[in-house]
Amino acid sequence: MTTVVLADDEALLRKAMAALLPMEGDITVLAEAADGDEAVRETLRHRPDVLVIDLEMPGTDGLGAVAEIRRARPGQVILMLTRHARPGVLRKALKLGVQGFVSKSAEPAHITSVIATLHAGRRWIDPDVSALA
Amino acid sequence: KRFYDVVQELEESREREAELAVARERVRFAGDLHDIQGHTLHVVKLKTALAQRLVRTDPARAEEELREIHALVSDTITQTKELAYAQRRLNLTAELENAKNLFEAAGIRVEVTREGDETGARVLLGQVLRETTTNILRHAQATEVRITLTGSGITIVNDGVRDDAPPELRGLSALRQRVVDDGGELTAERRDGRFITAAGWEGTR
Amino acid sequence: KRFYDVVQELEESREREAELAVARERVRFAGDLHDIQGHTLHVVKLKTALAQRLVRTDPARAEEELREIHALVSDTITQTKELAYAQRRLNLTAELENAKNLFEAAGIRVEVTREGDETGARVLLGQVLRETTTNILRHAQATEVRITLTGSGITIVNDGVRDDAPPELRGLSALRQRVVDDGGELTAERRDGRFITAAGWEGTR
Ligand SMILES: Nc1ncnc2c1ncn2[C@@H]1O[C@H](COP(=O)(O)OP(=O)(O)OP(=O)(O)O)[C@@H](O)[C@H]1O
Ligand SMILES: Nc1ncnc2c1ncn2[C@@H]1O[C@H](COP(=O)(O)OP(=O)(O)OP(=O)(O)O)[C@@H](O)[C@H]1O
Ligand SMILES: [K+]
Ligand SMILES: [Mg+2]
Ligand SMILES: [Mg+2]
Ligand SMILES: [Mg+2]
Repeated sequence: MTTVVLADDEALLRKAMAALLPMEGDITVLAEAADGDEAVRETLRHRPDVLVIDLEMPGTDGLGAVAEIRRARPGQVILMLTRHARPGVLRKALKLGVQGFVSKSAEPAHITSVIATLHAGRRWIDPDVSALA
Repeated sequence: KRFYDVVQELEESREREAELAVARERVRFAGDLHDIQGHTLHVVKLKTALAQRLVRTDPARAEEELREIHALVSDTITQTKELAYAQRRLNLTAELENAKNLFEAAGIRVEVTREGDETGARVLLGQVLRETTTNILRHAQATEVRITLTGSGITIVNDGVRDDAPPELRGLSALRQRVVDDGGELTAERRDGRFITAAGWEGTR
Repeated sequence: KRFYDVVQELEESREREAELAVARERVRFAGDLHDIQGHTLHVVKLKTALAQRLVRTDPARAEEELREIHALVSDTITQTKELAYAQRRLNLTAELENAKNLFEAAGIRVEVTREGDETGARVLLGQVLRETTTNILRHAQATEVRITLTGSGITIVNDGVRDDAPPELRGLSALRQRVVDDGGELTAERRDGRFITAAGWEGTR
């Protein structure tokens, strides 16, 4: 079983994802977060196996939250979701040691399997994510 | 290369510059549109996958998901329309600005009257304005141009027209076809040393 | 206005012309995108309303509708991506820059050798570079990458390769087909802990 915290400012997307991930795989969603600050708080509180976090959020965005979480929990496994990574963003995320990138348009089953892959200690980058970086 | 060619080329260059400004504006708007639509598509994809799983196990929630998808898509279509409308208005404003700049650069006085807002929505208005601007720069020795935008069309009048053979329409005739296809009318006439280019749509739009 | 100024202005005008060509391309692209996405939204709206009514009365058909909506939206997102892709990949230099930046961000040393200019024109070279960049980031624990561009092809060598089962080609095999169709050759081999991806075209095309 893999525990996750799910952070995404887009409520519709986040809620659908939170409902789907446990249906698709052996996943428990410990908490949801609607912005970067909440993502930091919930991750430090729940210590999930994997933090699944949206790259594009207002305020403290995904990158900002990841940087802060890294300081408190250097080993936190992180999967970034992105709709359209702007040039340079993937680069910054790589520098922060994010283990995985998946496109938001990926099938839920795919996202579930990537979560399992990261939990098993491996990395994953969706080809279309790195191509667009 | 003779000096005349250089001047000619320069004139074309100014037109290109004008077109570039409009194109830039369009690209920016297209980005906004793409963002809104793209976002909705992603949400719909995920929520459809969810609804699919719920049809048998929890029909009430499946229906709720479908209601939400429907509302979201309707909203997006409305927003898209509003944005497209705003874009066309802005394009026309940019188009008008360009025409003014071109005329002023050529030492031609310009007078713009903009009555009524609705006209902003017509893509074809901008095209008529552009074709006419080019025509004036190319075919007339104009000293003065009057542009009038009303709720139902555009009229452009220029002086400095030679009174030789009646004009044979080329660019204007292609444009007229497009205007007619869009339910409007385009006229081009020479009268008392002036040239009047007008496109109109009956009723209020 | 002195002649020199005119010439100067002309030069700038040529640059604007180039920019305009790109802008026109973008506008066209944005229009395509808008059409594709807008059309999908309308269909989704209709089909969602239908599915909503079917959930209770005919769940099997409701599921079928949902499958179709899902497939349509997926297709549209894919098309959108492909279009955006084609847009962004204007030239090989940008592609190369992107690859360098990505490698450097991942702590991988990069060495680029560029011999001969003609290669800049080949869209496929950019695609090979992109696929290989992705492959290195995904499949290798590389510390060093060497990229060589010649007049007739590209070679990319990386270290950090696991020596397990021989690789089963997927992305690379699709790409090889395109290279072969274009009269070239693509090879991918693992040797002494290195992976060598190379695409070449005989002669100077
Ligand atoms: N505003 C104007 N002032 C003076 N003459 C004009 C004006 N507009 C059009 N004409 C005359 O009408 C003719 C037809 O114009 P039209 O735009 O249809 O074709 P064109 O400008 O000659 O060719 P094209 O538009 O294909 O470059 C012109 O050649 C010119 O003689
Ligand atoms: N640069 C490389 N370094 C190390 N291993 C590589 C490299 N390129 C390819 N491979 C190996 O070769 C395999 C095939 O690569 P290929 O690009 O054809 O498919 P893929 O990357 O696995 O899938 P896809 O490209 O469809 O996402 C990879 O799975 C990997 O094992
Ligand atoms: K998108
Ligand atoms: Mg977001
Ligand atoms: Mg003309
Ligand atoms: Mg690959």
